[in-house]
Amino acid sequence: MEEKQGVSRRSFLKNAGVIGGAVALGGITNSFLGGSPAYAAASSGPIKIGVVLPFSRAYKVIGDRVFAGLELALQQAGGQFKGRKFEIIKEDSEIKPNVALTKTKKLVERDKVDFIVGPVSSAAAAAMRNYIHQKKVPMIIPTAGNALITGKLFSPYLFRASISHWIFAHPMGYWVHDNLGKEAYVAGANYAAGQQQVWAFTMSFRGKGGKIKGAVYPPLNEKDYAPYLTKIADSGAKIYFGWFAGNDAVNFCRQADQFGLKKKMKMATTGWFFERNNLAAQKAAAEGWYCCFNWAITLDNPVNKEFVKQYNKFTKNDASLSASVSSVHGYDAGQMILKGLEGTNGDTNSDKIVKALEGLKLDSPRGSIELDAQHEMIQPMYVGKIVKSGNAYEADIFAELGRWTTPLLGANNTYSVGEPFIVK
Amino acid sequence: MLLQVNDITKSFSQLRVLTDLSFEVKKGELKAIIGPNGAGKTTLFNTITGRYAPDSGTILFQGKDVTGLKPHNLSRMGIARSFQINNFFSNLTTRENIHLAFQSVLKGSTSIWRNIRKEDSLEERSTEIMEWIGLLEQRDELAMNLSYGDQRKLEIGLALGTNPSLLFLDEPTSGMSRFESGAMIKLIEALSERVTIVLIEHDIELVMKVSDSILVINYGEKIAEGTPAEIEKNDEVQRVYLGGL
Amino acid sequence: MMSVEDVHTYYGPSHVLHGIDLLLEKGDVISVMGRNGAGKTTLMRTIMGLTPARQGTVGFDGRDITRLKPHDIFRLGIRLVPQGRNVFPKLTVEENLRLALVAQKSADPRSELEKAYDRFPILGQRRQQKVKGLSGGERQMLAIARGLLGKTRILLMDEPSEGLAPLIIRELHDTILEIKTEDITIFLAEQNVKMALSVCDRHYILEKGEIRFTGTTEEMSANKDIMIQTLGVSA
Amino acid sequence: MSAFYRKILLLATLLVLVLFPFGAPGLYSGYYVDLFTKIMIFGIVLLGFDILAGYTGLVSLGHAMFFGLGGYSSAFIIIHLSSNLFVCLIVALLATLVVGLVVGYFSTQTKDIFFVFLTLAFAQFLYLTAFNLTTVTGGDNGLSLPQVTLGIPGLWETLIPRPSGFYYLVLVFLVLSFLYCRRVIKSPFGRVLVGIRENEERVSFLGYNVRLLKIKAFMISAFFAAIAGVLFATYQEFVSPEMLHWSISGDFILMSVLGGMGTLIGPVVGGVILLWGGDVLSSLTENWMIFIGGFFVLMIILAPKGVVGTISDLLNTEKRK
Amino acid sequence: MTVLNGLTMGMVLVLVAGGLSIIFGMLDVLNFAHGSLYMLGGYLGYTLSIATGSFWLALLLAPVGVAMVGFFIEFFTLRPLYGRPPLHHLLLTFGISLIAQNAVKFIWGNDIYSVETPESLTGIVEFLGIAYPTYRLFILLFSIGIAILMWLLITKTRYGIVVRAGTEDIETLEAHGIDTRKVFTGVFILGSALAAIAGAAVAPMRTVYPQMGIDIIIDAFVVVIIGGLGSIRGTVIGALILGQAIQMGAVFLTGFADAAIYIVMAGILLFKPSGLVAESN
Repeated sequence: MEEKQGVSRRSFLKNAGVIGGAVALGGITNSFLGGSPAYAAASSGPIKIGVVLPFSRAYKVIGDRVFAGLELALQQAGGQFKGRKFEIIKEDSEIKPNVALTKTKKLVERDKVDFIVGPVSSAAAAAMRNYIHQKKVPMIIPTAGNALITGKLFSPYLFRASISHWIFAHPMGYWVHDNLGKEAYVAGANYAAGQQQVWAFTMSFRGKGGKIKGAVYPPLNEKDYAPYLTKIADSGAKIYFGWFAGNDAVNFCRQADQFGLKKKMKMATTGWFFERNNLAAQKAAAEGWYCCFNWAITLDNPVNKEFVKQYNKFTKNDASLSASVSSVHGYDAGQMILKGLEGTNGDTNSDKIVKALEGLKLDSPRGSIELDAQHEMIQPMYVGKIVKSGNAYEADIFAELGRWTTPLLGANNTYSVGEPFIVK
Repeated sequence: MLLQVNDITKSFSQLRVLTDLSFEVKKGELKAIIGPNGAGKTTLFNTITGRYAPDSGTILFQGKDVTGLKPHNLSRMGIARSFQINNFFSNLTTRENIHLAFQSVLKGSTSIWRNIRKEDSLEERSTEIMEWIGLLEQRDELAMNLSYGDQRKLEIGLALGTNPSLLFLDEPTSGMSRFESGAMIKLIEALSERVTIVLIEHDIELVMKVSDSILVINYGEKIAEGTPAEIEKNDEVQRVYLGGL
Repeated sequence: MMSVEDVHTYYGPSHVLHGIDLLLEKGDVISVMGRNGAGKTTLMRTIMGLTPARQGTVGFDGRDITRLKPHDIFRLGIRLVPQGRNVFPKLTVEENLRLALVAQKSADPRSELEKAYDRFPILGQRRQQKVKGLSGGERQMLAIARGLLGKTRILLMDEPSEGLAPLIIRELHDTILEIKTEDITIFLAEQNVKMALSVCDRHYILEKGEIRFTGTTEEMSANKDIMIQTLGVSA
Repeated sequence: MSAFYRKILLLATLLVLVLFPFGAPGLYSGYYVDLFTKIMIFGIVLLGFDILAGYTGLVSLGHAMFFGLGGYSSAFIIIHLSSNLFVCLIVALLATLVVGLVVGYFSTQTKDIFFVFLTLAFAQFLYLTAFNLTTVTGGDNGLSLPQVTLGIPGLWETLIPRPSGFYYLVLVFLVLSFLYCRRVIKSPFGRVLVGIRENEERVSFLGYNVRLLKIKAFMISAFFAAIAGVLFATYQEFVSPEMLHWSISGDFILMSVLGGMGTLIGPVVGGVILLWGGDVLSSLTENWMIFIGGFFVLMIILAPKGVVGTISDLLNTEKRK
Repeated sequence: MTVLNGLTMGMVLVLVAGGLSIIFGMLDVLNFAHGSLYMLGGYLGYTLSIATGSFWLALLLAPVGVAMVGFFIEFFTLRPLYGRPPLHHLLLTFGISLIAQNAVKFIWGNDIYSVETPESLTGIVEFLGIAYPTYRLFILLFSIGIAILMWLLITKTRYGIVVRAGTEDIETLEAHGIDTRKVFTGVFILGSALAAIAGAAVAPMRTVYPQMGIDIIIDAFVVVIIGGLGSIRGTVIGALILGQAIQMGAVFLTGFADAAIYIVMAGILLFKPSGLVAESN
């Protein structure tokens, strides 16, 4: 509707003969009407992919790896689709939601990108969501795990190539209950991600009759977990489940080891806690933890073996880009772009792309994965234990937990995932 | 009685600067306070004009107890002071300095809605003050660029700006040349026609000439009080003031 | 020994000293008198290098020291006993004294300290006390003792008698007379006319940054007018 | 620079700003309209901030508190009550009145660096509240908002078209803010503020209640930050604790110093330089922060009065020659 | 146990904030880059412990390296700025911290590093019915040791006298033969080394990552502010209070633990507007 109106207004102006200002005025009326500048698919010229990832500050480690994975996928396709080259435009989101949004606007309006790949932070994804929805640009999210992205914040133009916190933690609740014990102490970094992990775990763990003995939510970027570790150790629980990311994960893991927690209880967590660059720093402190993974370098399937080989070749074994789950998510994002284009036969019209991606099946290094109706990845989940392998520590995957996705939870698709889980 | 100071005492940590000091100032008189360096004159001023609160004792102004009131309250009641060390707004012009002072007694002195440039009475009165103290020609000069003598005048101009009924002047001639001092004395004499003045001054000659009564203090205690003639005869004063040995 | 020639000193834009000329010979005990704000302290600070002259020269032993840093001037043997007994209140008496020995590597700290305590026994008694608790007179003694540690050649004293009780001023007076016998040149800034006249041999009167008068004690005493005019006293 | 030329320059700037959206997307991408909207919103905060930091000399490291307060108040209003911009503004100003009075009252007890850190403490407290009260504020994931409307609630309302509609809305606010701030600094009140900056004690001896005036200045600048916060949140259709973080307060100070404190226009210029420059640089190189850091270091050493302060100094000395 | 935790955190803060406080007291400079120096200490400690194979050697050498960096910062950027308003110093050092943080990424990349706990200090010690990680106990004792060393340096040596005098009156110091510029440089170097010692010593307990400087600097500033600027005694008191506050916050303010330091700071400044050990002049 809006689009049509814009077009008719434009032609009216042209008829009136105001040719000089027509281009400019056309633009302004169009934007005045709030309509999207029609995403008329250019059928020639490069296919533009805008990347909004953190290339500075803390999450650079993730941003770089996602980017490497994405580049690898596109390079494997020869860097082009049916003669149209891929052009990647990088923007730094700095983990600041409003910066991510501004950069997205820049990519969409100035660079006229056909796809957006990004961001890492869930907050940034939430900030970008409305704009992406209005502008109708397909956006493939290679990390942000906020369960709401494919729930309350759903937009047909948003796709999650990665995984939600829910999928990570929920199956783990069942497994821990069945295999480790019935009484657990839980912990999570005090922000949405940590809270969602704990919440998803608790739902299944309790659902099976497990008992939560207590919970702590240390602040984000905590330097010293001593007070919390003391509390956990003194609780008498035999199982610990908790989740942190980045430095927090390394700090917590090492300090827990220093406080001898591993000797007192069984430790469980999920994927990003043991992202491989974290593991490189956690080292022996990580040994013996149980973890729910959607991918590990040791995962035994042919796609993964080939991926790891190609990836290492592509990055020339650069340690700062070492293969990690983020690389896989980036790689799959790239694969999704290719599949989408295949589906439309090279047409970059966003609605066509969305249609082409729906129900997509992909042979990913993590196994075979599939998009559900909410644009969430249905994916196989695994349980592994951290063991020493050579000089490094890796996950030893010993069980598969089946295929999972994020359910729609609660009435009206709104659930208070954010609520810090306080044990009564 | 315009001002009554009763038994005020003030100490800083262990150092007692004022001890049970009492005196009165009559309306219309010019009272001088003299004493050697470090006698406590400036502390006395600071205590009366609200910079410090006295440890004990009371201060009555026009019969009202004003002990421990803040400087801005005292200023609004009509007490103003100048400082021994220049204490004005160095980065503002002479005119702006005076404006700031006079503005405080205007209605809407801190209004956001008026335009300062359109306040006629402000300009008028400020011009009058600047003329009085002889700084009209230097009105657009930054205060910090004025000559020392002019700065001393500005110091007094600021105090005058608030339309006080009681004016404390802390060594208005300090550091001035003989010639400049002379002009300052004339200014003070003229001022004393209109307003009650309490003056700290080193220059005994000057003090003898202009004051109606003199209070002499040393080590924070009153050692003499009386008319200039009385004080001149007082041996104790002579000894103390000229530096004993 | 020390010459000050046509010195002009400014604080920011304000011109404080207007062409001062002075001459100090070895062993001289000289006063500079003047009212508050006349420029006495500025003169002291200019010699010490704390507020360097913008124009003119300060010479010492034939050497131009106008632009030297204060710590270099100190090393030449010029010592300032600052106005207001500027000692460090949170340091002990002994620490205040040792401070002046830090830069004098040649001096033997222990014997220097002993000498100071001999001269001012009260400081010896209070050596471990924080200066905060000292009386005004004691602080003045400390400041002077500090100025005399090591190799002192010229002692600049800025209004030492200010705010002191008469009895203490008498002590101070005696102390200065004692120093006078030790071959140390003294340059004393004072408002206390009696004090200045009784300890110094020659005097300068400073008014508004200019030297108004110079002469010996006799000449000074003979010229009461100038004292009344510039110092506001009738001694 | 004479007042006449200054006026011409200001009008010319205004004219450019008014015409700016017409150039997009013909001459340049519509993205710049967006960027300038954002910069102008910061400009509104910076104008108010200059009254406090530049004119009164009270440097607050907690100003993001009011920026975020404006943002969150409008988020709550839009989500729960009304999507009308004016309702948002009124509620945000009321909230700022309450918070500003409390914070202003206590902060003005202290001076200098203690003021800096006390305001920081208050702001961080608010930040952590927004961050940790996940159920209400969405925590670090923030809150997405529906579009804001303009008009009379209940009678007639319209969505604000983007980006140009919002651009002009913000421009109007910016111009009004500028005019008001200029009025403030030229008013008797403004003069006393300068007096407080120059010599707080003497001001109190002249009969002014310094504490009260400081609180007043604090409130005024808080109101501007809150208004900007409302505009920012409704424009981005998103609020997150980031808006309240001390680094945003730090940015305000950096922009002000860089542009020139106490010149009203200077901080805004500083905002343009940092936001625009940062945007350009961050697209060029991943290590853009090194350049920003180097720029600060050089500016502080060589031109401590900021861009506008230094330029006007240069022009003045030029004139004297 | 909780008290012990708070004590360790407090003593670590003494190490970090001690240098900041001395630098402020003497130079009147609020050094935002102090966090960066702490970070550099951590990184250098990491690299050196790998290169030399000895944590102890690294702990000794890292401060030396950072002291050199401190020298360059003081000599080339701070010197021209003495006497300027504190805000200028704050912004200058903020700029330096941006540069430092990025420079670190050039050299060490963005990864997180962990420094191995020296063999002799791994494990847990038990005493008085408390089981406490050995390394933490070491850190506690080590910081107390360094603090005592600092205290001795400040109170017993002539350099200490100079530094303490400098916090009171620079000019009089200069007039007593002390080249205060050199002293300034020396103090800045010392402060930098202290920050680096903290960074290197804490590295095996916490990790080494690019944000570690930014993460610590606000805490350090809070310590210095609530202690009363420039007072070393105040810094120690402030750090110990803050250590306990963080511990208490973690225990009692569930989900709001990080607000503890701000509550404490605001509370103290409301009653003591110039910090706990305020200078009374």
